Amino acid sequence: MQVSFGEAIRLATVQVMEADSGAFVYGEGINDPGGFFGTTVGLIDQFGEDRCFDVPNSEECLTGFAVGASLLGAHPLFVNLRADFLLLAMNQIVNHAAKWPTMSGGQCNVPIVIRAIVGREWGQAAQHSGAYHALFAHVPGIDVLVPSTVKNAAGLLISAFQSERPSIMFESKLLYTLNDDLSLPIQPLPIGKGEIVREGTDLTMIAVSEQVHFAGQVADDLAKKGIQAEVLDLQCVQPIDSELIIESVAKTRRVAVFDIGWTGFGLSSEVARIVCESGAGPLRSRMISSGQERQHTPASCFREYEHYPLLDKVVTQLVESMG
Amino acid sequence: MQVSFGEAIRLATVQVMEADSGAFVYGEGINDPGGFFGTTVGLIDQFGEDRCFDVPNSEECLTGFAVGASLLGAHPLFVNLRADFLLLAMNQIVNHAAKWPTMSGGQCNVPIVIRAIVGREWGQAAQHSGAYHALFAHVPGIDVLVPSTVKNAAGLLISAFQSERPSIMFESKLLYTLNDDLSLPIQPLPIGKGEIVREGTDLTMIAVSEQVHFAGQVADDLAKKGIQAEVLDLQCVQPIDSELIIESVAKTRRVAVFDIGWTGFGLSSEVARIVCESGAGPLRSRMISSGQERQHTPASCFREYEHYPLLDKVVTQLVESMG
Amino acid sequence: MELNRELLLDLYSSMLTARFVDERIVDEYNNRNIRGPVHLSIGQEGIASGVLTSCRVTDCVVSTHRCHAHYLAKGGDMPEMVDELYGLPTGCCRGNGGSMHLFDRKVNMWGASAVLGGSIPLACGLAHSLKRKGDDICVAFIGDGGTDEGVFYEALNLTATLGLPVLFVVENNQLSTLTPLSKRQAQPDIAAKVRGFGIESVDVDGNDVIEVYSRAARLIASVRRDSAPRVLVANTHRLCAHVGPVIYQLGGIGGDDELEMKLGREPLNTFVTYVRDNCPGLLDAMDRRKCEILAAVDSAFAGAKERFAAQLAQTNLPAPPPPEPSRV
Amino acid sequence: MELNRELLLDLYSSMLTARFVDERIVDEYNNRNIRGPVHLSIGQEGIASGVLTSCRVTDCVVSTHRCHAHYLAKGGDMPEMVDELYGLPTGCCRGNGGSMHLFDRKVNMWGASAVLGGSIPLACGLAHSLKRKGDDICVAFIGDGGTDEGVFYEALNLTATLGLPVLFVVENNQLSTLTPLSKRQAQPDIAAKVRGFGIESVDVDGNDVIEVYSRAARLIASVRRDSAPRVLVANTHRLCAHVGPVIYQLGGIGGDDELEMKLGREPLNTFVTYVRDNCPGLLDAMDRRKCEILAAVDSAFAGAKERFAAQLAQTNLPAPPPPEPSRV
Ligand SMILES: Cc1ncc(C[n+]2csc(CCOP(=O)(O)OP(=O)(O)O)c2C)c(N)n1
Ligand SMILES: Cc1ncc(C[n+]2csc(CCOP(=O)(O)OP(=O)(O)O)c2C)c(N)n1
Ligand SMILES: [Mg+2]
Ligand SMILES: [Mg+2]
Repeated sequence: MQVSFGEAIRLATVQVMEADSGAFVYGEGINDPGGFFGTTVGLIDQFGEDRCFDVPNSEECLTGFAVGASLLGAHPLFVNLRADFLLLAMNQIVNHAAKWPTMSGGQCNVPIVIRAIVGREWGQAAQHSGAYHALFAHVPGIDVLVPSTVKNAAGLLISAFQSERPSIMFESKLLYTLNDDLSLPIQPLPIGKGEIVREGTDLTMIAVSEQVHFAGQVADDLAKKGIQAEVLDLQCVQPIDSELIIESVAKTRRVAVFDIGWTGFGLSSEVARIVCESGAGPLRSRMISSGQERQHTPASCFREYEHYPLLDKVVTQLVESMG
Repeated sequence: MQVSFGEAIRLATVQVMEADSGAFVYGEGINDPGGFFGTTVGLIDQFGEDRCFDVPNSEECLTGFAVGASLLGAHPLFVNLRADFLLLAMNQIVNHAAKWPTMSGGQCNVPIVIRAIVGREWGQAAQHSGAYHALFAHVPGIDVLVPSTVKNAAGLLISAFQSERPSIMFESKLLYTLNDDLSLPIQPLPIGKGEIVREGTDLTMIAVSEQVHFAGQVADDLAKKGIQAEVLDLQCVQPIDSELIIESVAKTRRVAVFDIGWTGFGLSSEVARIVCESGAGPLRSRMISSGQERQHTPASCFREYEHYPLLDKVVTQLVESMG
Repeated sequence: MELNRELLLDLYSSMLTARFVDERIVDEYNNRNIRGPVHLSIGQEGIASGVLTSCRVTDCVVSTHRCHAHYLAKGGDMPEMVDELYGLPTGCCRGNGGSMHLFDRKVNMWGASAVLGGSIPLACGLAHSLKRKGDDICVAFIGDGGTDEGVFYEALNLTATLGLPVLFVVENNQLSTLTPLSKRQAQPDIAAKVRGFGIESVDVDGNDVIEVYSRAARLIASVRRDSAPRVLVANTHRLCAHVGPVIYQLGGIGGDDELEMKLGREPLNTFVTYVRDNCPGLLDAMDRRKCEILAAVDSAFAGAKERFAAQLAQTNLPAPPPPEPSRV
Repeated sequence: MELNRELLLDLYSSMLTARFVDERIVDEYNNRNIRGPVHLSIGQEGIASGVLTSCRVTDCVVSTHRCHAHYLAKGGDMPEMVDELYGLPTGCCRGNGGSMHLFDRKVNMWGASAVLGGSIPLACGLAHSLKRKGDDICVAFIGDGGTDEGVFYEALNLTATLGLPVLFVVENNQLSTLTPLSKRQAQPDIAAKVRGFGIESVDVDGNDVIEVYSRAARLIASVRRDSAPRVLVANTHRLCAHVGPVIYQLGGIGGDDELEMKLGREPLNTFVTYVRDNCPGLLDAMDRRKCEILAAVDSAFAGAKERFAAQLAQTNLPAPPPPEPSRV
């Protein structure tokens, strides 16, 4: 069945809700006909207001609400229109969702799922374009998912629901234009496992979310220049698939990271740590980190364009770094 | 003059408040006779309730309050008894304080200072021991200070007040036992500059906050084994002194990081990125990252003891990594 | 409250400027060169104009994602706003802010947050600084959706406790995107909640600019006098999509009858009716103002479009993405 | 409300257990083997005991940094609590929680947050899950300091809007560390604020366990019936330091007269006076209970201290740091 990225998420949600009466979904404006990029369309009709409901704009309380509900075995999904709004709920996510299982000495789990859309294009500007997965990946106890395809978005969402730990799934707005085959029932994907999406020997390119597709373009361009890049799609940044990274870098002894967020204290940094601690290498070339420029996203289309990685620029940078 | 760490912070605050009538200080329970480890004692008496005042427990609003006041030229200092409480103010710090200057196209600055104490020892447990500097260091537009001594705490605080950017200073509770000479008037220290606190050729140990002292002990032990470690005190993690790091690592071609927080997606990661991107090296040994265990701090004294780096363990780890 | 000719003309001009700018945005939006989300003020201009016409230029303002009318009524530079929408370096925020983050320091418009409730704490701080210097005040606009957020109640308590000169203006269009207030607040009387915090709070018909002006003027005078906060809850209707270039429609919310009722009570119509009934001698002057404003809007958009085209020619910007459905 | 013998004895035992445990903590604290901050419940036990004695074991509870009395009154395992204070693996949280985070799933004590207001949203979610299963409810304790936080108001609105069976209990000791309520809330009538949200709210003398019990029982019955939230504001006095082993002192807050007044009205004293005046026949049974509780507390501490010593002997834990000044 050919479905869109949004539809895949919707189907995964439906599959879980049909199987598990403890699963429910809520979000601010969830009744919107647009249905959060199609991901929540029809849920109310199918499951009733009891299991899919609109809520006041109160992110902090709504996040802790999920935690509380999950303590008694429910599987809540809190949908956020932008990842930027998670910052209002940081105290509940970090100080409560992530810590309650430990603080209680193992007396509880917190099987909640949070979805958050990462804005890009069409003037999202500084407060609607945040890709904050690194913040959550820093904190023990939270699984952080960054799907890149119709298939892995659906599979990861199923796994997040099945997990006993809190999960946050970051969805780049650009991915909603994707369409692909999806067979039902959707199979869960292992959380914390990446995938080699293109094999190569000269350079390991580690990517997440929509940057997996960008990395693919970069690899195409490099191939034309005789450079064979291996592209890894991490799918999760916490747990992160260190093994896959180390194995690939041990082979290529070059590494580049393609992130949707800022590079400093981010995914690039973490990949570098994994590499340096592993003793894989030593690297033959300088590492290249690609992501949002280290500034706040400008609204202007002219400026936004340059705020995100540009194909030619990245290819040149990579070629230069390889000497 | 011999002063304590807390007194040094107090003296820096007084010095700024005397020179700048726009500087003011507030915090929840600031009137407490303990005076936030002595750092705010007597400010009300000296400057009046107008410039040093107690406030309701409303971290989010109080943080934006600082931002707003600073737009009109004030220099507010918001003191937080624990860094964990900053998570309630994340939206104001990240989405507003850090972004307002850019979003306005340069029409404003946000010269606010936030102080936050990092708990440790005596059963602080999971919600009072957070060292969240890495979260803020990820975000452009915020200076993140992590002093280690009487002198640099005082100097950095003066600089933070003078800066036109928002600054957050993380103060490890362990440091309050320090005493050292401090000469008045306190001189500002450059923000973003680290310091070599011990020279060596075999290994670069990069540390912040109280871990600078721990790293010193490690270096002592290593010296007994004939290993000469160079110890860098970063003092700031954002901006981070890449130049200093690269220069030292280029010399020693070994690196270890001593952080007060978790290592993943943290300072260790960022140091690794700086090293990998610089082409300094290649490293002769696996990098070692030392910090809080990847779990939430247990309350128990038995368990907490093992949650933080232990001298013997780290020394052994380093020696082993060096082959 | 003396409503002299000049004041009436100012209120009218202020509303009409916001209206014409927003209508022109709609006209231009299909060209896909205003490349960003637009949250129009259409139907709600009476609040911005009524409140801010009674302010000094030295009073400060902060706003929300729906900030066009606030920026303009505070005296923000109109051509710079239009340039900002086009993403130009000559925009009020040099292209960094866009429609949701209008800012004009010259007139003490201190910005707008697209995070609900986000600018409310800033208002508290601005007021603190103002209080230390004189009797200027800060006006903080917030939507009814913003009053779901806890920070609004923190701010009520903080301003009441520290004595901070803030006038909170709740633009109550009873909608947060498509979610009605009644689905979000079991007790939908926002003013009653505010009074629980010991703060004077007044409801007003936000579609009647004259009533808004006079209520606001009285409240602002009180805030100036005693440096204590006040809250004005202005009830209004959003006559446009939540976001996007769809105007004079209600979407799923209400049918034709309701639309007709709301159009009949929209602030410009209400105002013109008032003038026709009470001071028809003003109509000529109003027409002249209308022409002037139209000309100014024409000129601002013409200039911006020209500069946009010139800028575009210098870059290899890809074609804009296809339009997303508006959220009515 | 029928106050039979058993009930009176239960209320007494419940308060006395909390009191004796806290007093014993003070006695032991100087040995520096309870290595963590302690926020004692002394003076405030009437609230925990009154409210939770009127709950079912299947009702859920969440609490704050000052959670000793809540844990015990909900039926939390006392020896496991003492072990937890000593950081032992046999503690209720296996040594992970400590004094501020007591948790006993067996009796539906779902934990305590040391972040002000932090457990309040959890109560909303617990109540949501309970509502889907039956008529159990959730009790959420919060201090007056916690009601400064915006999340409290978000929770009031959320529970009222979704119809969630939560009884919020505000323990109003008028202090947040040393900052009085009057310095933090210009309008200090918390119940009035709550009513602004359309929620029934009742003030009660928290030092009178019988009054707390009967008010709470009525409110809980209402919450069960209609799945709508209620708020009980229980006024009380903290007869100990904010944190640390200092008891029966007021610190900077008030002089000797005030202390005497407050000691006279503390809940155990109030209760004993009531019994003496109204049902002196109970006094003997109370004495027996007292002996039993003392013995249980003795045994819990003796066991914990033994296990602590054994554990300590197996480690090379450094000596504890010197005491910090208590914040009275
Ligand atoms: C913290 C946060 N949550 C959610 C949103 C998404 N959002 C944008 S506008 C809006 C509706 C706001 O309603 P209201 O405050 O009444 O303003 P109006 O659009 O009616 O003018 C919502 C929910 C947001 N911007 N910020
Ligand atoms: C979010 C947050 N801010 C500040 C603190 C520091 N703090 C700990 S207890 C306390 C006082 C709380 O007062 P109240 O809620 O009335 O509880 P009480 O101690 O009186 O029982 C404060 C300010 C905190 N723990 N969490
Ligand atoms: Mg609205
Ligand atoms: Mg209190």
